[in-house]
Amino acid sequence: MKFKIVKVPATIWMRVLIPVLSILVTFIITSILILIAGGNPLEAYYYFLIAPLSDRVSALEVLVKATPLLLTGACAIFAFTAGYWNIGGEGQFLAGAFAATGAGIMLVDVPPAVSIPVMILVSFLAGALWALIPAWLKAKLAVDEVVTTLLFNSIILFIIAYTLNNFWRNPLTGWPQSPEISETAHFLRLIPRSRLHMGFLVALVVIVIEWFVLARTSLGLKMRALGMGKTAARFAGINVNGTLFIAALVSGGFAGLAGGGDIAGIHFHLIEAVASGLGYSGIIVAMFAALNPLAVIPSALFIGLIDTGAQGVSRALGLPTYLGDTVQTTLLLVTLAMFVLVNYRIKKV
Amino acid sequence: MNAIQMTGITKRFGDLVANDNVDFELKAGEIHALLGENGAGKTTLMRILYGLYHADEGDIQVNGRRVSIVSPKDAIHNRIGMVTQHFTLVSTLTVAENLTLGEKGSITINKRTIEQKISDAAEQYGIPVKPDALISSLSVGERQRVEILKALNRNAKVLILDEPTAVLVPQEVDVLFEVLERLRKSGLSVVFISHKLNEVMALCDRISVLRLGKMAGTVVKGETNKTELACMMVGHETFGVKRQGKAPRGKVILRVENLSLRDKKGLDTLRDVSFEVHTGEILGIAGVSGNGQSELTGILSGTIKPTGGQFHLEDRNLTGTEPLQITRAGIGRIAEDRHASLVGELTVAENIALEYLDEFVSHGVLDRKKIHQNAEKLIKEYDIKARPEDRLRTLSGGNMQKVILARTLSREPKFVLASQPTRGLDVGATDYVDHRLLDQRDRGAAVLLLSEDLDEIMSLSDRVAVIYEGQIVGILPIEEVTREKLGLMMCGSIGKQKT
Amino acid sequence: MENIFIVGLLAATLRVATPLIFGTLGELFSERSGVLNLGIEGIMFLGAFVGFTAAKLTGSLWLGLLMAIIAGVIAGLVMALLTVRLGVNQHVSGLGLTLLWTALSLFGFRMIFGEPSVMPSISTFPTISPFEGVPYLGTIFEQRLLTYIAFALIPLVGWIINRTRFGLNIRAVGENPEAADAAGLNVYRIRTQSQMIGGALMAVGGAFLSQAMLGAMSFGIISGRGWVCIALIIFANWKAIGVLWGSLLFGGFFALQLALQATGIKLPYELLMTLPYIVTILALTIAGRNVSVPSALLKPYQRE
Amino acid sequence: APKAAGTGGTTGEAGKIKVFGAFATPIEEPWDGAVHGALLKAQENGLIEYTYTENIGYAGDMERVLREACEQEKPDIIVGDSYGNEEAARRVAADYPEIAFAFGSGGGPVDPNFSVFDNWLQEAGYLAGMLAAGMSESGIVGIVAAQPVPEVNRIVNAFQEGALEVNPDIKTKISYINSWFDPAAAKEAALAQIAQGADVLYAERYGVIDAAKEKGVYAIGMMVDQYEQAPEYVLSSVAWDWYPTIEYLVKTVSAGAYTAQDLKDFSMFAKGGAFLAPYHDTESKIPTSLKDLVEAKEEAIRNGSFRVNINDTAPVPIE
Ligand SMILES: Nc1ncnc2c1ncn2[C@@H]1O[C@H](COP(=O)(O)OP(=O)(O)OP(=O)(O)O)[C@@H](O)[C@H]1O
Ligand SMILES: Nc1ncnc2c1ncn2[C@@H]1O[C@H](COP(=O)(O)OP(=O)(O)OP(=O)(O)O)[C@@H](O)[C@H]1O
Ligand SMILES: [Mg+2]
Ligand SMILES: [Mg+2]
Repeated sequence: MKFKIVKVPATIWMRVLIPVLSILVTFIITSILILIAGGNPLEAYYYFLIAPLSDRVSALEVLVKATPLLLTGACAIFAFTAGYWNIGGEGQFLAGAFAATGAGIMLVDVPPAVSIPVMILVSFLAGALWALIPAWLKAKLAVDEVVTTLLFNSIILFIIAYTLNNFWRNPLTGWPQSPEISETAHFLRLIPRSRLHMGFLVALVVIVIEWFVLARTSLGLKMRALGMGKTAARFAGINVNGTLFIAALVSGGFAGLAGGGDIAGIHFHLIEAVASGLGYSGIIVAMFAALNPLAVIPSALFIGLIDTGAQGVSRALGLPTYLGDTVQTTLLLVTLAMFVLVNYRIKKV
Repeated sequence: MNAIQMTGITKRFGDLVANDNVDFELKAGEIHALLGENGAGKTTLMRILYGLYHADEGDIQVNGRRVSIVSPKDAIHNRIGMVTQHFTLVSTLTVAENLTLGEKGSITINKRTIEQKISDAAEQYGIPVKPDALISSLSVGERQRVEILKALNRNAKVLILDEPTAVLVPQEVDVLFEVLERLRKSGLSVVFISHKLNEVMALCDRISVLRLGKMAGTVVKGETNKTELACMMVGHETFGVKRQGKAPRGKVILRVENLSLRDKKGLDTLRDVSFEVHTGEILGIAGVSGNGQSELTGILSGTIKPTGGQFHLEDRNLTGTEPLQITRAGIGRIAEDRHASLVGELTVAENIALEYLDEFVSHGVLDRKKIHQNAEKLIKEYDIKARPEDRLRTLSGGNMQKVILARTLSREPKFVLASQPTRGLDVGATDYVDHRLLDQRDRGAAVLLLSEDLDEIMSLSDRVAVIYEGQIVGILPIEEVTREKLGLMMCGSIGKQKT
Repeated sequence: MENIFIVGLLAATLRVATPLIFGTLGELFSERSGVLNLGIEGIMFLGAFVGFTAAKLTGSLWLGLLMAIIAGVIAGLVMALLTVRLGVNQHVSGLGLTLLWTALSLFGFRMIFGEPSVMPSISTFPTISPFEGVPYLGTIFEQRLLTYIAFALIPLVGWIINRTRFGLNIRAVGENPEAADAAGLNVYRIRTQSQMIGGALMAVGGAFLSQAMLGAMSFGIISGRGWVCIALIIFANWKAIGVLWGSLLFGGFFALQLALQATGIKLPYELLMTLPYIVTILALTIAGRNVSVPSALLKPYQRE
Repeated sequence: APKAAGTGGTTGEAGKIKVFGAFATPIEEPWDGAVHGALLKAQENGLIEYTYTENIGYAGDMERVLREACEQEKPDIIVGDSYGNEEAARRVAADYPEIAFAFGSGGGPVDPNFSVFDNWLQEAGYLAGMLAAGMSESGIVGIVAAQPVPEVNRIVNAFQEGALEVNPDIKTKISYINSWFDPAAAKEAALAQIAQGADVLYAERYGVIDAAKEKGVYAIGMMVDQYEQAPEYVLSSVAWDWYPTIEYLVKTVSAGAYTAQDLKDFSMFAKGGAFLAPYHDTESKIPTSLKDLVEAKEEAIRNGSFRVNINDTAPVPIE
């Protein structure tokens, strides 16, 4: 008897079950590691998935964690939809953070009603600006954007290091850390005694706008056409370079917003490590959401949750923090594989 | 014993049953035609035989033995070869490398040796190829020869050809038929998919007709005729376009002056191309593929910028403008490659709206109702077998072409650029397209028809130009045109300039 | 003084280039077969960890290197499982695997070595000096065997890709998997093999750092060198010989920046460090129009 | 002020002081490693009960981790490194006045509960500079550091002053790798200095000693006694011992006498918080006259007759 793998589109039920299945599979895979490290897998999973939601502080922290991910996820989706592989979310995040810090330092004695919109605008523009050169090189000279955006991530990091080491060195500590931004430039807190700030709402608004633009506007249709068939899009009279440019710049702007939001809502000053991979995580968030803007919300919350849980596990069980990272990434990859695997059945031939 | 025996083959794509309990047999040493409308399931059936698709049900016997074919590797192992409609050659590799691909053998590859081997094989089968040429530098006809040689080189006993003549000019078709005849004599069995009944009647021993995924029947050539076949395929009998006299020729719409194009390698692909197209006429451009037709189409479509010369629509100079200006000026374009002018992942309705998007938008927001209604209307009008929200890639070639016609012709353009508009279409669809083009002419539009199909050129055109090596070698009124004359001009043997 | 400066610079360039060459050649196998492997940073880290740990535990550097290679092969296999067999998005799989291999290595390090206050170390691969005693050359070419292997691999990989049947298969599946499939090649298998070879090379690149450069293992050991390889492969236009120029250029700039600092010239060293990146972009801009990216890169192959 | 141990529900069993460590980097990083090491030792000695979270990073997680720790673990003392997370730590401390916070910081203490500490290694650095200059034959000494931050600057400045005292003609080279942890880059920087004539290296970062070992020149370690890395080549190390700090913290907290303060003194020679590590295997290679000179200076520092300058500004190489 022979078996063969056949493709059968998954039922809705299977799709709903993906997260559960993925968690189960991940549990089985990673239990071995937890046991090696001398922990109890069940307990570990409690801290991973449930504990972060079991009290107010942690549950709100999941939202805090998800805030930049929503935006960097939106960044990846906007570019990828138009077939522009922007891997530069990290750098654009940094650009946004950099500019927001500069603006925030200068915005003294300005009422929040003015300074907060300025912060938002400046972050967006800075992110867009940092996306400009790779986009221009792509449009005009057909230079591959994967590599230019990736390289631009490193370049801005060095520029920030230079600025922090020379101009913004913190006068109090002498560390490469910018002076604090002005109080009036701080994002408003949404819930007292928590770090949840209005950046979260900004992110939600951005995502709804993004969904609307991609699904319902002519720009969105042009971008989708471009992403799916460049030659055909050009043939149909779509301005390929112009559309690509808009996609790249707005995408960069979203990542810039994430960076600016983290400065104005969380850090209030700039340090080199402010992005720490949030830009790259956005790509993961976007792919998890299958490039559907609205799906970014659960996707970012989910990654925010396991991100938050990862540190809880290691503290609660005294296991190396890397265990949390390992479980988290395994879960990510297993879930992605599940999306594909639910479409297959084993059949006798 | 049959070389191939397929029994009870069923293949579903989602809800669509592409092959419905199909039986098909191929005798050793015969050339067997597979006929059917666009979307009848011919390609699907053969892809199953070659292991590119897996049948949901049914089984396959080769020389009386039941076999399992789950990949081309298995098919090759069973000495089956296939030349697919879209060639499966690696364009960055040379002919010899492509032919060596998939062979077992020494670890290293010596260019000389394999090239020599390929030359020998080419000679043996009488199929001339240049072993060291890059595939990307070959014409369509040459690529097809490489594909056939590839199959033979792997000792194929059964050769499947999916619409091989759709891309060939008459002379090349003759060459292909000679080759196939010779190969049959040496024992090869051939499955020949085509829409051209003339060809089928000329070449094949038996003919099977698929209709809506089911096998409608198999007949022996001597016992049938074209009318019967057409009836089996589509249910009605008459075909062929009859031009209703000659429409009054009016003023010049399109004026092309000394267009030239030099490609990246510095080769002149177009040289001083000049002609005019008037209202109410169809100017046909005949030529062997690869003589500059694609480039000319590209320039007139706005996707390629010429390096010299210009073209005017009425009095407007459109040289070097973008597709947007071209369409807005009143040029309707039917491109030679439908896959490059439609976005497969978008819906039918979106594809139709794409070219005139600004009309379906208010304040930047899509008017989805209008897009849908427009698609519904055109689907009805142009008899497209699809729903507005279907993804375009799920349509058959004929229906894709109809989408393009609907999108383009519904705008009533002043000038219609039709490049290979019926390539790969079944008789019914070809008829349909041809009639639509004539409608355009009669409506008073100027039509430029580029085609490699001489029958089509001769039956539709008011004047015929011939393009050879990037130059217009002559323009003749239809009354002076004969097949022989055109054939000679297309080979560059005679050149004659006349308007 | 100038001679010393240049000799030191050249020697450093060859050293710095070594892990980049391994990594980029690994990426070359991967990408020529049609898979962008962003897991490179993680695989290099894994290689550094496994190589070091195995060498420490067995006492044999070569055994360590062998284990690193095996780890790299496994990492390549996992990448292939996800991206080749299942067709999961290559960007995400790569980024995810980078995180996974890094975390897993660090986890393993803790499990094996605990939390030492002084990092465990091993003695490194020794340097060899074919021009011993020759002025300048003696110093410049006082390098480790792995450095020589790296440079020797460049023509070898070029030969494999361009002159062997396996290389032809890789090029075919990377350019047109449909055609390769129709020709009877097993696209999945060839891509998987390319991933495995690529993973092995990347792992050796990492192991070079822990086993030859440092004799120690630590969390910052790769520090973005994998991402540099991603840039270099494009700089190299997916050709083995280009890897040579790219890694020498990058290595050269990195070494120059450190050498200039050591001379005491006051320089904005942070900005100097952007130079190799900017030069890479400039080089791409100049070469931009005729890049020969494998046509099927990023596209998972699914039959039917 | 934080209350004494055992008076509330906050303390662990046997009335032991509960300490929570919050580290931005993995504890393999030398600075955090030194603090972590001392805390582990204190736990072994039965002084404290200790839990920690490492690798918190700088992307905004520190505040959450601290708050969660305060809410869930209710420790008596929280220890951590606040560089890059300075404000987060101070904000949380302000919300939990009953917990003693002691953070590595360049800033000052804040009443009632936020104490600061740092590695004040300029004294050991000065001695190391003397040793380096005395051992250099080429007259060129190299320094490879991460970034010019005050903690590093004051050691490097003291190191240079010490070197000048022994050899007024000494030259120095300073290189930064612009990263806290890139051993391969540190090694390359060191090799570049060696290539340009440096024959004694101050290894502010990991990777430098490897270069010294490979090229057969001397190196001086950092943070902990690093002689094991290359017994033949590590002359000594500029070492930090955080144990006195935690000892003092535990004492004041359990006595209910804790106040916010700068714990600087506990990281200096006077209270045994810093020292120049033993010469170990290189002892025999160091001229007695040099050893005497270093020893005399060490004594002078201890008895207060010599004070090492604290100079936080970015050091300029001596040319
Ligand atoms: N991969 C696929 N996915 C979904 N539908 C498909 C696929 N391949 C073919 N079909 C559908 O199956 C039907 C049969 O297609 P097939 O290509 O076999 O037709 P055909 O007879 O070769 O037509 P043509 O004359 O246009 O080449 C069509 O409706 C087509 O749209
Ligand atoms: N469309 C597909 N999507 C996902 N996986 C596939 C697909 N097609 C094939 N596979 C996987 O590949 C396997 C069959 O592929 P193939 O026959 O080409 O390789 P193989 O003979 O199994 O190779 P090997 O012998 O090296 O294992 C299936 O078992 C399945 O796991
Ligand atoms: Mg077909
Ligand atoms: Mg067809």
